[in-house]
Amino acid sequence: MMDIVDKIKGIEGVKVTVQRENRIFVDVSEDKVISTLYNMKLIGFHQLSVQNVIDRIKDNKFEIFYVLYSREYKINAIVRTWIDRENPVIKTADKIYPSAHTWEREISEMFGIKVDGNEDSGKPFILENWKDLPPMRKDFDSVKYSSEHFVFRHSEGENE
Amino acid sequence: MVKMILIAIVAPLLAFSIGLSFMMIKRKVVARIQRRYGPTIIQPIFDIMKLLLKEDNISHGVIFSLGPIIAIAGSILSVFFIPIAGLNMLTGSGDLIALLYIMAIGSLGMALGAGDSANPNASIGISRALTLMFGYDLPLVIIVISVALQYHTTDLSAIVAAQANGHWALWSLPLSAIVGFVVTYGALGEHPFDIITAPHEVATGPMVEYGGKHLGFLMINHAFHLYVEIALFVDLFLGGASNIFIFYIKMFAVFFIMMMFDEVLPRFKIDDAVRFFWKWPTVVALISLIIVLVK
Amino acid sequence: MNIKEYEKGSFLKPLTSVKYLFKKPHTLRYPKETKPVADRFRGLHINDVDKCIGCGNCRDICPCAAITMEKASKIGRPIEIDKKGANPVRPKIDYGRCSFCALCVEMCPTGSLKMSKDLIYTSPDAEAFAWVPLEEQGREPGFIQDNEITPLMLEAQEMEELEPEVRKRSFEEMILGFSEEQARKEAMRCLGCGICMQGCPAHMKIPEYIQAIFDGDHKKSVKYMLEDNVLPGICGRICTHRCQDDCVYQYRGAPIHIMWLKRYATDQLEDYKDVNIEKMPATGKKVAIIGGGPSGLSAAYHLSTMGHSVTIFEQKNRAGGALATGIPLYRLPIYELDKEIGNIESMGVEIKTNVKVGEDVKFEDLLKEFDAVYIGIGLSYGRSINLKGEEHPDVVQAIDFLRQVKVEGRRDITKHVIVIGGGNVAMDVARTVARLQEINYQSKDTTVETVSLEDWDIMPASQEEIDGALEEGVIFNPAWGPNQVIFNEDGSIKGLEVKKVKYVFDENHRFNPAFYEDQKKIIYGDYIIESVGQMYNFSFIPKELMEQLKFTPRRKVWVDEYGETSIPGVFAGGDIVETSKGDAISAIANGHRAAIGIDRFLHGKSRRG
Amino acid sequence: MSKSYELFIGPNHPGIPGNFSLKIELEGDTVISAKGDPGYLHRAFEKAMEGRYYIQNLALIPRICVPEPDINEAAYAMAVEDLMGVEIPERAKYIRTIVLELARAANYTFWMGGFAGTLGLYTLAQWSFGDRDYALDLFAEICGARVYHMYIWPGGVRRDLPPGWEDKLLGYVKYMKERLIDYDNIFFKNVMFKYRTKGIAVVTKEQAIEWGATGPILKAAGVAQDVRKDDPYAAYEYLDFEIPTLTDGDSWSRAMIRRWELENSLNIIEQAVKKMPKKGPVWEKMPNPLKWYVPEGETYAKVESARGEHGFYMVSDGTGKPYRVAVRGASHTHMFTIAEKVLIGQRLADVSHILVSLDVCPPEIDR
Amino acid sequence: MEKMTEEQVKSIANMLRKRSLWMIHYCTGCGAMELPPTMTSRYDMERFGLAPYVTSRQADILLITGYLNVKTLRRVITVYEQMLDPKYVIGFGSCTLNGGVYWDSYAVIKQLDRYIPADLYIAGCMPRPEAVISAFRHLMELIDSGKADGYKRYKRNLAYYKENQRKVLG
Repeated sequence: MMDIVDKIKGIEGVKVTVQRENRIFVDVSEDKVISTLYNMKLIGFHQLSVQNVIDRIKDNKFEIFYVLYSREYKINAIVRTWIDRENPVIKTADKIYPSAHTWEREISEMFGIKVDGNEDSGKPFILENWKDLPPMRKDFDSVKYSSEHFVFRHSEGENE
Repeated sequence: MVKMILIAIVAPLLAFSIGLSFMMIKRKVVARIQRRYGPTIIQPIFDIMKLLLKEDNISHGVIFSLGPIIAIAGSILSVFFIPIAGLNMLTGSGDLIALLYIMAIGSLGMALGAGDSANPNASIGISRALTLMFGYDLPLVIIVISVALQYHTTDLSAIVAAQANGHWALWSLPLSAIVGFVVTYGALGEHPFDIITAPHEVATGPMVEYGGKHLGFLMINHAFHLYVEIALFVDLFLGGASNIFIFYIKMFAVFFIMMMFDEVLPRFKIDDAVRFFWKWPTVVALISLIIVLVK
Repeated sequence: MNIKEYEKGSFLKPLTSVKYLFKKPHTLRYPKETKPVADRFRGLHINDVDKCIGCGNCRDICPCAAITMEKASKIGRPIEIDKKGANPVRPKIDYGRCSFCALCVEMCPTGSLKMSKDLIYTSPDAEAFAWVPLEEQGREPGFIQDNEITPLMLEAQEMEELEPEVRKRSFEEMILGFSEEQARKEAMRCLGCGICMQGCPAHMKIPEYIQAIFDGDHKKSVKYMLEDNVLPGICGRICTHRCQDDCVYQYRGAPIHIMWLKRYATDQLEDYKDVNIEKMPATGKKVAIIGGGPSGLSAAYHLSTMGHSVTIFEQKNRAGGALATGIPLYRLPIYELDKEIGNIESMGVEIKTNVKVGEDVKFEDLLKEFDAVYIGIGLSYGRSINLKGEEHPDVVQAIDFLRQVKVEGRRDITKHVIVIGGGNVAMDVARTVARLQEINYQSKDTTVETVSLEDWDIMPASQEEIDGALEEGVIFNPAWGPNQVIFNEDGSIKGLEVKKVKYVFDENHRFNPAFYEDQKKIIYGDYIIESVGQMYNFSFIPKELMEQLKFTPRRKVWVDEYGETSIPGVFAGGDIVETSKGDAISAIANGHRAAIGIDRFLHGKSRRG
Repeated sequence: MSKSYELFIGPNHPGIPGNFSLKIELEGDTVISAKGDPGYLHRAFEKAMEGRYYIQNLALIPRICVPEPDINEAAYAMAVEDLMGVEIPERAKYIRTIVLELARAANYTFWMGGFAGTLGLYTLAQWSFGDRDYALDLFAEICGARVYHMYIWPGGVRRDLPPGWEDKLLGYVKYMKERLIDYDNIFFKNVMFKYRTKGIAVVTKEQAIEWGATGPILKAAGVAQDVRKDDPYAAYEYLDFEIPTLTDGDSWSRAMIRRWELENSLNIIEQAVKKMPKKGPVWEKMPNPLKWYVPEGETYAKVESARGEHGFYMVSDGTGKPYRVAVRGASHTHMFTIAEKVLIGQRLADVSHILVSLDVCPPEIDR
Repeated sequence: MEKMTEEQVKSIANMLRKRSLWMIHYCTGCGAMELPPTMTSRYDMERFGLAPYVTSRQADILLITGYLNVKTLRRVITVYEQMLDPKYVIGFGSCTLNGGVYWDSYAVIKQLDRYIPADLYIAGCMPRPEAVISAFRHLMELIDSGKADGYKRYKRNLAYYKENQRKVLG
C-alpha cells in the first residue's frame, strides 16, 4: 500500500491523501490532469471506474474526479481537479482510458462542460431538445422546472 | 359439376379447419412444455376474428394489401392439388411439379406486400424468407425427384395409391423421408428455422407493418400453410389415407414430432440455415436419389 | 462445474425437456388460485384515525410528496377533533405518488399508520387514486413498525442529576444539565412536527429552537425562545413542560426533554444582549405593572420592546414573585433569576421593589399617572382548609415556609414533619424539609410524610417530583384526608388524624371528596405544613373600583381575549385569571398576551376605546 | 450489395434489452457501425437524490437498476456508512450477503431467459422467469416488496429475517439446483446454443482490460477480477468461493460464466446461511432521519453486481442531504466502449444476443 | 345476420376483442419488470388470451409501464398512433398518475392522460402480477361494457392532446 502511495507521490504536482485502506485521493491542478492520468496508468491503474463532476457552486468551481482502479494493487485512486465554473473546459482522457469518452459525453451534457478533443462533446446524449441550463448544475432547480413544464394532479385537500 | 363446386368449397374449409386445429393444439402443447396451462383451446379463433374486426387506419398501397390475399390464394390453390382421402380434384399429370411452384406463390405474395411497406425489417425478413426457400427447395426438389422416380409418376394421387396397404415410401425411401421431414419442418418456419419472423432480430420480419385484417389473413394463411406442408409430406411418404380420420391422425403424428423439436432449439442464422439445408439434407437426398437410380 | 461437458454440445439432451408436457404446470391460476401474501407486504395503507394525531411526520418523510393532510371534515367518518396533542387533520395518500417505501410507517410516532397486504387496485378514473386510509376499508395489516428497528430515536437522553444522598445535603441545584453531546443527541430526536407547540401555553417555537440547538447555534435558539417566553432559563428549570406531555414520542418511547434543552441553550449564553427582541421606537406611553412575578415580567419585557416605558411595583425585596420566593433553591438557583430579571431590566424596565400598592402608592394614583395598569399579583397567600387545630403556631402555610427557607434563610426544622397536599408545591415543601432534616440531623430518625386526598394515579404533582421525593425518603400517604390535628398534653402537636378517601371527584368530575368515616389513622408528627393552594388579595383596590371588577364563577378575574379586565385600561394576567393553569409558563403567556392588549389599548384599539 | 443502410433497433424492439435504442449501419447483413442512443429511461436520479434526505433516497436508489436493485441499496448504504464511520453488526453483514447473492442468482436466472429468448428459445425464458418468481416471493417475505426491496439501508438491514425464512431459502436453493440440470439440458448443453455463440463477439483479455470491462466480460476473457474478492464487503471475506474464469472471451464464454456464477451464488447462499450468527442485532442505530447529518467528505463505495463493478461516489457537505451522488453502472462502459466496438463486423442476427451477452442494462446508463 | 341489430354486433365484437388482447411489448419504464412473471409460466397471462406482440400494428393494448421520460413519450405517441383501432392503454403504477417517486424530476412527465388517453390505471409501485392480471380482467369488463373508449376520446379531443404533447416535446 505505502510503496504505491510513494510511487504516486513521485508524479509531478500531485497531492496525495490516503483516506483509508485501498482509497487514495490524488489532487492535481487542472493543467496536470492528463499527464497525471497517463502516469497513473503507467503505475498500474488500468481501469477508469467512473468520471464525473461535482458542482462546487460556493467556490465557483467544478470538481472533476476520475475513480481509477488497479487490479494489481487492489487500490482505488481518485484523481481530482478543479476548474472554473465560467466557460468550463477540460481535456479529454479518452486516449488514455477509452471508457472516459462516454463519461465525458455525459459530463458535457449534464454540466455544460466542453471537452477538448472529444468529438462527441456538446452533442445531445441523454437529453433531447434540452433548452434550459445543464440540468446537473446546482443552480438548475428541478422542482421549479418540473412544475413549470408539467402539470401535477392536485388532490383537493392541500396541506392543512 | 355440383360435386366439383362442393369440393371447391369443402376442401379449403377442411384444410383450414385442420390447420386451425393444429394451431390450437400447438399453443396448448407449447404451453405445457413451458410449464404453464396456455390459452383456451379455441384461442386462435378469437384471435383471427378479432383481427378481422379491427379497424384499418393505415394504407401502404394496393400491393401491400394485396400481399396477404395473394398468399391466401396461393395456399388455397395448393390445397386443391393435394389429394386427401379420395378428395382430389385438380389431378393431372405433373401435378407434383405444379404444386411445388404454387406453394411458392404464398411466399412471393408476402414478399410483394411486405416489400411495399417500406420497413427495413420487412425487407430483411423477405430476403430471409426467399433465401430460406432457396435453401430448402434444393433438397425438396431432389427428394421429390427420388419419390417420382421410385413410383415412376409425378401424379400425387398415383403416388398415394402406390403406397396403399402399408407400402409407405417411408419404408422404401427412409433417407428421403427423413430429408422430407426436415424440409417440411424448415418450410413451416418452426424453430430453429423461424428466421423469417425472428422477433428479436427483425421484429417479425415481413409482418412488421401488418396489423388488423391483414394479419388476420396471414394467420388464416398460416393455417393453410400448415395443412399443405404436412399433407404433402403425409402424401409423399406416409401413403396418404383412405379416409379423413386416418389422414388427420397421420398429419397429427408428424406435427406432434415437429412440436417436440420446435420448443427446445434456438434458431439458426439465415446463412447457417441455408448451409445446413445444402449440406446434410442435400447430401442425404442425393444418396437417396442415387439409391433409387441404382435400384 | 466441468466446463468440458458444456463444450461438446448435444442434440438429444434438449429433447429431454419434452417431459414437462406430461407434468403438471406450476402456473398459479390467479384469480382462481391465490398464494398467501407475505406477512410484511407493503401494500395500500391502513390508518387508525382515532389513534392518529395528525402530526404530519408521515408527510414530512415521504420521498414522493404523496401525503397531504386532509381536514377532519373530509375524512369520511367522524373523528375526535379536539383531542389533546393532536391536529384535526389526517393523512391522505396519493397513490399517484406513493412508492410504497413504508418510510411513513416507520416514522409514524403513534403506530397508527400501517401498510396492508392488499395491493390490487385498478380504476379507469385517475382521480380515484387518492384517499384517506381508514381501518374501515378492511385491509389486512402487512408491514407494521418495529420498536427494535426504527428510524425514530425512541429513547431519551438520561439527564444526570445528583444522587439523592448527595443532593439532600445542601440546596445545590440537583439537575446537572446536558452536556453538549447529550443536548445535540436529544435535539436530534426532534421531528419538528410542532404538536408540542399547542401544549405550551406560550406557544413557543419549539421545533425551531431545538433545530437551532442541533445546529449548535445557541444564540438563534434563545432568540426564538425570547419571542414568546422572556424567562427561558427559568422555564428550562422549573417549567411544568406541558409540551413534553404532548410530544409525539410519548406513544412509542420517551418524550423529548424539551425543557432541559431550553435550559441547555440558555446556559450557553452569559447574557441575552445579542438575542433580545429589537426595541421599537419610544412611544412615550407609560405602563404600571403591579407585581413582579413571571406574568408581570413578561408583560413588562414585551411592552418595553414595543417602545412603552414600564414600571414594575413589587412588594417584596426582589422581583420574581413565586419564582423568587416559592421555588426552592435546589430547583432554581438565585443566579439564574438574577440573569433573566437583569435581562428584562436591561430592556429599560424599571423595577421598584419593596413598594406595596395600596399602602406606599395608591392604586387610584397609578390609574391617573399611567396610561395603563397591569395587575399580575398572583396568588401569594396560602389557603387554609379549616382544619381543626390549624391555629396552632406549628401548623404553617407552605408558601410562608418556602419563603422563609429561600429568602430569609431559615434552616431549623423539627424531626417529624407532615405535609398536607399532593401538588408540586407540597413536593417542594417535603423535599425542602428533607434537606433541612439532613442538614440538622443527618436524617437520623427523622420523618417527612405527605398526606393527599388523591391516590397515586391522580396525584397532581408531576411524576418526576414524586420520584425525586421518594428517592429523598419522603413517605407518602395517598388517598387520606386530614381530619384534625392531635395534640400532646403539653400542647405540642402529636400528629394528624386522617380518614380514608372514598373518592375525590364525583360523577360530574367535580372536586367533591367523600370519605369512609370509619377508617381513620393517625400520622405522627410534630410540625404540619399545609400546602393545599393559594389565593389572591385585592385589598389594595378601592371598594368602588372593586365593584366594577368582574369575576368569573370560579372566582378568578374576568378578562377579555387581550387580558383587559372590566375596568378600562386595567389589564390582568398571571394566576389570578382563568386562562392560567397555575404555572409560570401560563403566567408568562398571558403576560405576553396582555402586553399585546395593552399595546392595542395604547394605540386606541381597545375593545371599548 | 455494397450499399449500406441504417436500421434502428429499439426503443420499441424485442431485441433490445429494455428501453434503449441502437442505430446500426448495415452492409448486407453485416454491421459496419453501431451507435447507442440512451436517455429513454433518464429520470435524473442523481439530481433527485441531491434534493432528498439520506433516508428518503432509499425509495429512489433501488430504481436505478430494475433487475437487481439490491446492489444499489448496498453500495449506497456502504457509502453512507463509510462517511459516517459506522461498522454494521455481524448478522447484518451475513443477511446482506444472502440478499445480494439471492438477487444475483435471480438476476442471472432472469438474464438466462432473456438470452435464450434472443436466440429464439422461448421455453427457457418461460421456465426461468417463472423460477425467478419464487425468489421474488422470498424477497417479499423479508421486506414486503417483490421488486423494490428497500431492505438494505445504512447501518444494516431494515428488519430481521422472519422466522423460518432460512429454510424456505434453502428450499429454493435446492429447487434451483435441480432446475439447473434442466437448464443445462435445454440450453447450455444444446448444440444450437454452442453453434450460435461460439466465437461470436470476442473481447480478448487485452481489449477487456484496455476498455475497462468488469464483471463477466472480464472473467470470460480470463481475468479474475471481482469486488467481492478484491475489496470484500458485507460478509464475503468470511466465505469461501472461487471466481470463475474462461479464456475465450466470446459470447459463449460470457454466458457460461454467468451460468457458473449462478451456481456459485447458490453455493454462497448455502454457506452464508450456515455460518450466519443465529441471533444478534441487524441494525446499527442511525440518527433521526430528518436530522441525519453525514460528516463532510467524499467517498467511493463499490459492489460487484451481476454485470460488473457497481459503485456510488458520494459527496457530503455535512448537511442532511447528499451534496452529490454519482452512480457508476457497469453497463455504461459495456455499452458505449465495448458493445459499440464489438458489434462492428457482426451479423444482424447476432446483434441482439451480443447486447444481452454483454448484459447491457439501460436504466443503469440513463439513471 | 340482418336480424341482428347494430348493438348486438357491437357486443359480439367486444366479446371477441376482450378474449384476444395483444399487448405491445414495449418496456417504457421499470414497471415492465413485473410483466415477465405475468407473461410467463408462473402467472401465464396467455390463459386470458393475452400475449405479447412485437410491433405497434399488431397490438391492441399499450402498457405504459411506469414513468415516462419525455424522450420516450415521443416514441410512445408514435406507437400509439400507429396502433389500429380499437386500442387500449393501461397506465402502470404511480408514475403514470401523478409522477410517482419522480415527481420532482425534470425528465419525467407527470400525468399520462394529458398526452394519450388511458383506459385504466393500476395502483402500486410496482404492481404485483396479481394486480396486473386483475387489471387485464378489469379492462376486459370495460371493453365488454363499451366503456374502454380511449381511442375514441383521442380522436375527439385530438387538439387537446396535440397541444399538450407539443408543450412538453417542444
